[in-house]
Amino acid sequence: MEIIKELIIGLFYIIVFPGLLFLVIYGGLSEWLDRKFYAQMQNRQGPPWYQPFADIIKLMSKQVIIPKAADKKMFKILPFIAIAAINTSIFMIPIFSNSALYGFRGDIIAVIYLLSIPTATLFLIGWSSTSPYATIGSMRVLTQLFAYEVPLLIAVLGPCILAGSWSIEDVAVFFTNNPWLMLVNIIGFLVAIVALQGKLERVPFDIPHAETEIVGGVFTEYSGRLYGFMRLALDMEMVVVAALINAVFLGGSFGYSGWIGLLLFVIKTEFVVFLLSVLKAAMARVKINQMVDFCWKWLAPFAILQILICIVARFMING
Amino acid sequence: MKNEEKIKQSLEKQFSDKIEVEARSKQKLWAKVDANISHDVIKYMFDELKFQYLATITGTEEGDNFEVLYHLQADEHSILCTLRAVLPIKKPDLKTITDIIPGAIWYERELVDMFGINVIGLPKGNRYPLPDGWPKDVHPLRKNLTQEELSKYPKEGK
Amino acid sequence: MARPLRAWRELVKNLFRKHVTGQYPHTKPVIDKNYRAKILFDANKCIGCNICVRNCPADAIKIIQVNQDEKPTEVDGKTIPAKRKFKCVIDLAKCVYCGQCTDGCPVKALSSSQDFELAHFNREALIDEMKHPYETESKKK
Amino acid sequence: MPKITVPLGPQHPALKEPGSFMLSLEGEEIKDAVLRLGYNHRGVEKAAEARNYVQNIYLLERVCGICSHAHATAYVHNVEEIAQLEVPQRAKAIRMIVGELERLHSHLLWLGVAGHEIGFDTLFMYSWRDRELVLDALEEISGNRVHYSMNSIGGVRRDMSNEQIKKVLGILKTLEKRIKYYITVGTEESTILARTQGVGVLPKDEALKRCATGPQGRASGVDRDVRRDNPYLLYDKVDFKVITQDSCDVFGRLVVRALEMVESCKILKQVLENMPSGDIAVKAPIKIGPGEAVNRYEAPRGEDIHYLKANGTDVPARVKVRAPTLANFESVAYMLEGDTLADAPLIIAAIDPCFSCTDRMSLVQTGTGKSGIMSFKELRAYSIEEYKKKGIDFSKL
Repeated sequence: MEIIKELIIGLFYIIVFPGLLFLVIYGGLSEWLDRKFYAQMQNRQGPPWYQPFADIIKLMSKQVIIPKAADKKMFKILPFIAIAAINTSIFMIPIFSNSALYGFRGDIIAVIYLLSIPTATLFLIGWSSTSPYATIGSMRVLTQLFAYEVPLLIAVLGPCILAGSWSIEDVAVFFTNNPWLMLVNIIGFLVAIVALQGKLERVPFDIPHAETEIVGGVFTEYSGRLYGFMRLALDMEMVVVAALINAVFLGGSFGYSGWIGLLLFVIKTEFVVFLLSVLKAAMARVKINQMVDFCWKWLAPFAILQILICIVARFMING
Repeated sequence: MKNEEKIKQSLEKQFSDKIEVEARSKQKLWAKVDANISHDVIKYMFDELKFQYLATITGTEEGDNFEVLYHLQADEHSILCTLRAVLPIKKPDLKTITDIIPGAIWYERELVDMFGINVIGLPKGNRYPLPDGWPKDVHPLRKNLTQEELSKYPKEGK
Repeated sequence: MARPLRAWRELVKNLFRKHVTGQYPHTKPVIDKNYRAKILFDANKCIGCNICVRNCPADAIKIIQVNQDEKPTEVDGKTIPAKRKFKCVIDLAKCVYCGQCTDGCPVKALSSSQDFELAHFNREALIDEMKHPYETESKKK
Repeated sequence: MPKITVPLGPQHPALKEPGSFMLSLEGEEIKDAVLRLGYNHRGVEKAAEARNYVQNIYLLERVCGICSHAHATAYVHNVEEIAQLEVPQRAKAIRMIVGELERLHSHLLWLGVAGHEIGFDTLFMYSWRDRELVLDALEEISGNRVHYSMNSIGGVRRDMSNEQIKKVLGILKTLEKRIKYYITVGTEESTILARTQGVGVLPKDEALKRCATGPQGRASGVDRDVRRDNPYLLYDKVDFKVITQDSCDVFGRLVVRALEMVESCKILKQVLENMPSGDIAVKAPIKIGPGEAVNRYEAPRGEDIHYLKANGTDVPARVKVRAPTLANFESVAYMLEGDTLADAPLIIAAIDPCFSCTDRMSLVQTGTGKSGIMSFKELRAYSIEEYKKKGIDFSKL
């Protein structure tokens, strides 16, 4: 009986909360808010709240076309690998309270690497569909990965050094106890927001699927259900990274739990989404060489500067 | 009309009775030559008379002749000179002017496709504007090409 | 001077402005009274001069006489042939709505309206037949 | 690195119209570009030989959706020259107003498209929103948003009332503010600068050799504008500058177009404030000619040249149309080579291409001699047969 009970609880975690269902619903709503902000900033009306769900439902009912030259198994399985990786990473991030479901020492590294898996699947998707547009798209995915991943990782390390722990929970608890120290991380926060724009492949770094250059990029050959899952994965990824930023830079739930924790979580993650959409609306897409230049010449030095500041601050706290 | 007269005189001096030049209105000059010297005339105009710009090439049919109209312009006094080259339909040979002005290439391809004028020395490339499968001996802007005429040709690819 | 995020002020302002787009079938656009759309025909005015047919760039308009069978009337011993009556058929799929027919009409029997919602699933429904009252009357008889 | 050939067109999200560019890539760099045009050939020139002079105004207007007034006016100028008609001053002023409004709407459209090509959708939405003001003005003046049909042989079809003049002046005031905003954003936003500066370079001597016209040529320092050089309508009576740039790149083209909009506003104000009074049209004969005429018109995209030959009947003997895009195409292949794939859509968009103008179909099928409208079923059967020749069978779908 115990085993069955544990199994049901485990399945509940994976499928309902904080797993799949929560991510799908909150991801859809976040996508809607992002689109609504974007539309409003462009003086447009924007979609109704159910639009992302309607899109997904429509795509689920459409025919799936797999190109003859593509690797069929890879082509079919990759979207699910991306979803599984994102779903796993949410278990280590605290959501409504300051404790995560399966937090352990060093989970921040695990989360960063789990979040690289969707990017790697994007590369494989492009490569296995063999169309010229998708091939160029996947080349761009990899190039871009090497550009934004390092600044992002260094930026996230800053708060960890300050808190003196490699666990996301501990970082969140540290900032709950010392909220003023969040201001030390302001540079790191901005670096992380810009790098995330690359991770989530949005303007100005939506180079891997720049529609005016390479049609759909890596997604060119995808259609129907499989494309729907891939879009879902990107929405879920946005929620997970927003939650990560919330926990690492914005002090988690400030020790609250329950409804207030929920409210704080929603406000803070949507604030991150809002910042992301302002960046998306205010810039033009850059070229891949300019993107790499920018990440290494500007983002990475600033991230290192942040680490220096954090180390100095750490000594001052302890001293 | 001073500039127009100047160009007119220098053209008549160079090519004497082989060319007819007429200044019909302000800033517009009309000249008529035989097709075998049209290349030389254009070369002279570009080299000596400071003409720089080819607006377009128009092909027309006049009786038993094709008339190819080069619309040329000199930036200095912006006079549009229309040079008319006359060539017989039976032997429609014309020398390309892409060696003088490379921008003429699309207009000359149009002459080839639409009139069937044999442009000698035209660089190789795609057809313009007709599709690749279009019959080689059908030229849409010829006056004798009517709907009935066109229906005689077999369907593409058969 | 290159500056990043040059457009942000306008973006933030727009967050608090009313959007300019509308949802078309629910909110109708404002059509100017000068707009040229569907052509209207006044059968009582038409004299059958066919200027509109000759000048139509799209070959969309037809003027057809409807009273060939009408008998001439006799007044004071003289036979007066019946006044010729016409109907107008416009193929809305061919019409380019240039309004040349309304301009050229010497008796102003044709005019432009502002009815622009003319799309249809059925090609036959696009043939707009504007009958002369005589036709409907003679059918009733 | 192996070469990849990437097709840009005939169907591609960056090109809303059909034209094919086969790009050979080495990594991201374009090594070679092969152009193929003619997908949109509609035989307008042949069709014009079967229609009378009045019908041809509307046919030639439909050569292009954006510079419709340019083509119609150039054609009407030719007919008027042959028939020796004296067009009233007021008609000339109204033609000019519509022409300059058209230039404003075309340049705003281009700005939006360029913004979209570089992924700056906000600029696209803003400039198209403001373009709507121009379109509303045009709708009120002429009765349509794009195919104005303002011209008749010997004048214009509609007069402008004083209220309309006032309204257009009001719209110009708003537009001037907006254009200023676009100039600041376009010349200062760092991502736009990064995408446009040094991209698609066309040096002056190449531009001259390849006969570039319009903003494309003027951005390479070719100082050529028909409005100033061969003034038509009332352009010799208004004061305006011809904008040129020496940067020879896409950025230069952006600046030329943006500043040209300011000049257009200036011209419009001068004309609207000093509208000549009088008739708007003179009566035109049905039969024209014989004679021939060639006329040019500075369309928003460059110089538009029309040739007309009349033979004394009510149909023309030959109509030749050369739209500005065709003149600018020869330089595209030159500009593409050496740039990156990411730049290709922008370089192509920077000449403001209009393929339908370029390839000016009455459908004639060889073999059957049938002409007219193809039904969906016929078109489908035709396509299936075409693909069978290429070895692909779609008949089971």
